[in-house]
Amino acid sequence: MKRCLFLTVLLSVIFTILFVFMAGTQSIAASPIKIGALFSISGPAAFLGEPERNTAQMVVDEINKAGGIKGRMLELVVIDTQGDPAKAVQGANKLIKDDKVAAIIGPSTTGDSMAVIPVVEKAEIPLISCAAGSKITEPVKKWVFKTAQNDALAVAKIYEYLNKQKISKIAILTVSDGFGSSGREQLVAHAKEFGMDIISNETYGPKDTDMTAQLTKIRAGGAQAIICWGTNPGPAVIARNVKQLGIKLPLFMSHGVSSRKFIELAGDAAEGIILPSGRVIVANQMPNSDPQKKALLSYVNGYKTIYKIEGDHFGGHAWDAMMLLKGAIEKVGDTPSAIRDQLEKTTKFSGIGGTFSYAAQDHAGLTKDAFVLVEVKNQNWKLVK
Amino acid sequence: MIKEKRQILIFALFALIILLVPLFLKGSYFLNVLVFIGINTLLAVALNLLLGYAGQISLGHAAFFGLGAYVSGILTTRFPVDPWLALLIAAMCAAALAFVIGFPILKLKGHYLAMATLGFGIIMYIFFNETVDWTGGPSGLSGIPNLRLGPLIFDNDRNNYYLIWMITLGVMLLSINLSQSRIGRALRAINDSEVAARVMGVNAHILKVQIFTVSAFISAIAGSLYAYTMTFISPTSFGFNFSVELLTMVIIGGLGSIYGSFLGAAILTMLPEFLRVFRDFDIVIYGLMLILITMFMPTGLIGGLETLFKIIIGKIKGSTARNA
Amino acid sequence: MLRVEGITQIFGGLTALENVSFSVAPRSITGIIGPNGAGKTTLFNIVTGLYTQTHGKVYLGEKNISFFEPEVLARLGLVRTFQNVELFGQMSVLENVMVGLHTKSKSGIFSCALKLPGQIKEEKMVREKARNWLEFTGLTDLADVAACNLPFGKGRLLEISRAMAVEPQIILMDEPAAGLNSRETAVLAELIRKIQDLGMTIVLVEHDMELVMDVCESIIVLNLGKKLAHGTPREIQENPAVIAAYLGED
Amino acid sequence: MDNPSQLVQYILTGLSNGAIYALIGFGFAIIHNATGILNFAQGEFVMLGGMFTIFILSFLNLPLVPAIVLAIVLSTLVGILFERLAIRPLKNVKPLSLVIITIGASIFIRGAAMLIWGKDTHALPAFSGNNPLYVYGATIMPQHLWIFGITLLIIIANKLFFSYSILGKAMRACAYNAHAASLVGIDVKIMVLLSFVVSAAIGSMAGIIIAPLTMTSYDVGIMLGIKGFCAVIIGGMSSGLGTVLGGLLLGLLESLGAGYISASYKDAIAFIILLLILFIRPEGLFKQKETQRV
Repeated sequence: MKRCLFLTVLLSVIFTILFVFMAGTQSIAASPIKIGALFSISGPAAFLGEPERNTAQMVVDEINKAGGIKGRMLELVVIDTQGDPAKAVQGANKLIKDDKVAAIIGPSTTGDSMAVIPVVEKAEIPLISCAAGSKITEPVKKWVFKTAQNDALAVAKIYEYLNKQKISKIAILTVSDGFGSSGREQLVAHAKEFGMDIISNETYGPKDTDMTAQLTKIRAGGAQAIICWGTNPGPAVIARNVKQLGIKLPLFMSHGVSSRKFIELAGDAAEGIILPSGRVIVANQMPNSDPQKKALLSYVNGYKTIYKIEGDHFGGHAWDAMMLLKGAIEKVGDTPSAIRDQLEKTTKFSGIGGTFSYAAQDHAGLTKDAFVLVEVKNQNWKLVK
Repeated sequence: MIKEKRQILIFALFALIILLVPLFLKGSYFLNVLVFIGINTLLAVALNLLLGYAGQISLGHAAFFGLGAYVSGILTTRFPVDPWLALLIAAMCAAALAFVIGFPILKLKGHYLAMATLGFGIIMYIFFNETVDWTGGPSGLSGIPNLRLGPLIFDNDRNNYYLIWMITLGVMLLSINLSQSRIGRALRAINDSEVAARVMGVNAHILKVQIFTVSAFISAIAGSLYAYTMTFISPTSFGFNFSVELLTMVIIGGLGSIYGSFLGAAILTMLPEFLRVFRDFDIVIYGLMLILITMFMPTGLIGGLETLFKIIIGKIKGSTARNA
Repeated sequence: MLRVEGITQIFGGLTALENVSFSVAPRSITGIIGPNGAGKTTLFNIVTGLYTQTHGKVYLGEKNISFFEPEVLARLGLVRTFQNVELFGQMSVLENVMVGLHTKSKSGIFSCALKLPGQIKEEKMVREKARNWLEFTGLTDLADVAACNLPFGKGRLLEISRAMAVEPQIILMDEPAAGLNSRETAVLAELIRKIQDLGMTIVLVEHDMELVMDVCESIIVLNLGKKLAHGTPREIQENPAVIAAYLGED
Repeated sequence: MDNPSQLVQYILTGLSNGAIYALIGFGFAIIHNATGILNFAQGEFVMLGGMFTIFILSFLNLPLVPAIVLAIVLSTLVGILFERLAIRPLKNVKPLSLVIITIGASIFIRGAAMLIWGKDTHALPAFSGNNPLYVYGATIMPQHLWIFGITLLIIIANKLFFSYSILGKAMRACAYNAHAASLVGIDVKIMVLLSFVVSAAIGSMAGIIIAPLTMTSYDVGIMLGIKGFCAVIIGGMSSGLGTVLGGLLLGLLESLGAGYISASYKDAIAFIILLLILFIRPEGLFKQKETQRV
């Protein structure tokens, strides 16, 4: 008897929860302009998805507070892809068919983006990816744009600097996930062009907690500089391991760690590390003549007021995507094809990631000037001139 | 005999509903969700054969799913192999691998089996991740073709729905048949008491290896279908987390129940939708569901519903009897 | 029929059985008795292939079955029941017996899944035979009950019917009367004789002396891992060493 | 290109990581030896230790030592809750259900930690500075010495506890035969609870002392837990020297594998060895073979 009652209660609780949530997701009003967002808010790539979601929401709220676009409010429908391509595809389908969004921003990772591309191409909905992988827009897909800088641009920035320092023998140490493997591909692909000789090519796992073995091997290899490609916390561990081993070689990181968090994690070991980064972390060190400065300061200050932490350039990708969309919708309204055509006509849009100029043959829209080199000095970022 | 007829009736009804659903969902994104539910049901049924029937745990089943997806993906993108043939080769590869590692692995019991399968899953994941020249590594493998059958191309939700659900329904039917047969009884006997089953002449070890192999075969088919549906695959979909998700599907739905596997797959596939309101909570809810259902509803939601149904029927009968 | 030669079993440093030899005549009923810890169940576990003995050989007829696995022994016609009743709890009584018929059928995993005609025919045969065995032990009315819901005494009977379904030459019963009331024990004694009439050999480990003396034709006494005596019930009852062992124990 | 100091560095790295694995492995062994349960949530205690400490340091502004003590107490409390709420009420104690429940608990604890503390990685300050020590041209951090020291301390404490104290002997008796233990008047339930307490305490302590080196976040528990498990399997489920040897061996294999074979496959190497040991010597490398009573 008691068991029966218990079963009834438990079952009914479970099913009510499920149905209430299902009902809760059904949208009622249709008048606002809907923008879809696919971000990996949880899972291994949460470090990308979370600031992106926060930023996109912030931008939408700002726009709505200012009266929307031509009097119409924006509504952001966010879906968490968890970094799983299947969930990204499901999410994209829902956004397109159920929410009938005018455009989609995201996904956060290259993998999710590649999975979603066939869906948006078929449905003819513009997508502005926030992931870095160059294959997202190479070759150009009609409906797909991106705001994150190609890894190749960051690589070029480091290699140029090394050329200036007359360093040509390098060791690379990359993380074995999507971010690291894309960086590794680009580092290897562009080495010849800059006369770089990759002496050691090592990897580490995203959950590894000690990289002294790889670094010891690198030290024995005789490289003149180490380039590490990864996202927190791995590079912080590497910075500390380098210091522990007493390796005196210059250490370069990727833009994957260009946030205050890295300095916090690596502590003293971060001193002297150089990395390519979007301008966002050195916004107030930029000269006033810099066309991006206005956007950068507005983003940085806005983010800090709302979320109490500093915005990073990952969030910046979402800011750029939202602003590009806003610009397009203001001009041509909310039909997907009109938005797409307008996006392609974007020129000299100064955002967080750089100054965008899309064209029929270029849906990435940035040059290597999108990156600046920064160095960690006194626990702070310092622009390398 | 009556029981058997009722089972056929239930299955026919289930199949009919599944086949009619698309008519009511024209142009809805929900059809797409149902495609994924189909793939996950296939996987959950495969795992259920091992876990629910034979009582052998696997924390590495995502590896077979991934192997299916990658073999199909690699054969169709890097070699001019027909997708259907690739699907068959993929399933065979997974079955062969399962057969080979099944012999030593299924000698282990309980916790040790769980850890060994987990280790196997992680090893396979590392290989998917690191053999970049073949699998494309962490950035994934794109450009996988769709399946086609004569003029029919499986590149939209409706076609994929019918393709995947036809296969899933077929596997469900075969699994139900199996449970009512000599082999199914022997497997359930192993689950209840391996020693007694062996004394009755059941070669428990061989039978476990066989069902492990079959389970891997079906999982790899699911993996191939997934690759052809998505046209893009990357290792993140085949890691430890997905193995646990599969386990959760089977347990929530009901160990040993084929319809339970469907229910579990459906709930877990749609859970992120339900939880839109409470973002980030899904991982906590997975954990809680696993604990609560194992503790209080060992036969899963299907079992719980069945018991409840029986009790209610009993009550109604009881009260009418009293009234008469 | 069954011959055991020089069985020794050592667990860690403990000698559970030491050089035990005996043989069992075809179509006989043999009882193995002895105080707790005498090594009776260990002996059963060795004969049925669950333990691997340290030394010694076991023969079934002329065949050396010393290191055979239990599933092979079942096919050769040697089965057992368990002291703590090892039923397949989640399955019905009928299905339990059908598992006993596993060796009598041969459909593979594919013909089972596809329900090929041969398998359907076989399934029908298995079901029929299983019903016959239930009738033999008087469990027909309980055919569709889940085994875990059976009362203990009926569980014992089910275990015996399941073992009978294997159609063995020899059946080893581990304390079949433990936990049974006197009426149930009488039914059991009757059943054991009926099994013998079918032409099977029976070996039982038992504490219930009344039952042993009643049904057994020959009795083996174990004490502290050694064979103490082997003879007819009368001989055993009069054997001074046996009396000493039991009295010393009590 | 090879030189001796390189090898020394691999060995040092291997040993210091190995000590971490061993420390985590102890937690598995203690619960397993008292209850027969393999606690898949063990890694989460490691995570909780580190996260609690960081949380206490930054929100309550306590000094390091009281913060550590409080963190261990809090993690132990989680261990107690886990045992009382999810293990003790269990009637159907099949190994399969236990595997699933501990997996469920691990997911739940991890999820809760994520909701409470967010997804960020945090670093704990090192106990005795960040200046490396030099050994034959190779280096080691002072924090590693803490790890070695505490591992040693725990082996000794374990040995004393299980061999000489009444409580320890009672716990061993429960592991050997719970029914018999209850007949001689041992409260089996208390012993099971106690094993969770000890194991959670050791796990969280491991999490705290490694946090300055490895950093910590809500999801560090999975991989560390699995590595700890490998250590304890190689060591044959002992809560003493076997597991330490197992952990050190695993650490060495990993760092030598990364150094001389391939860093990408170092985890694969570790797991292949785990599988081989499970297949060939499931009783562990450092344990005498025993015949089990059925």
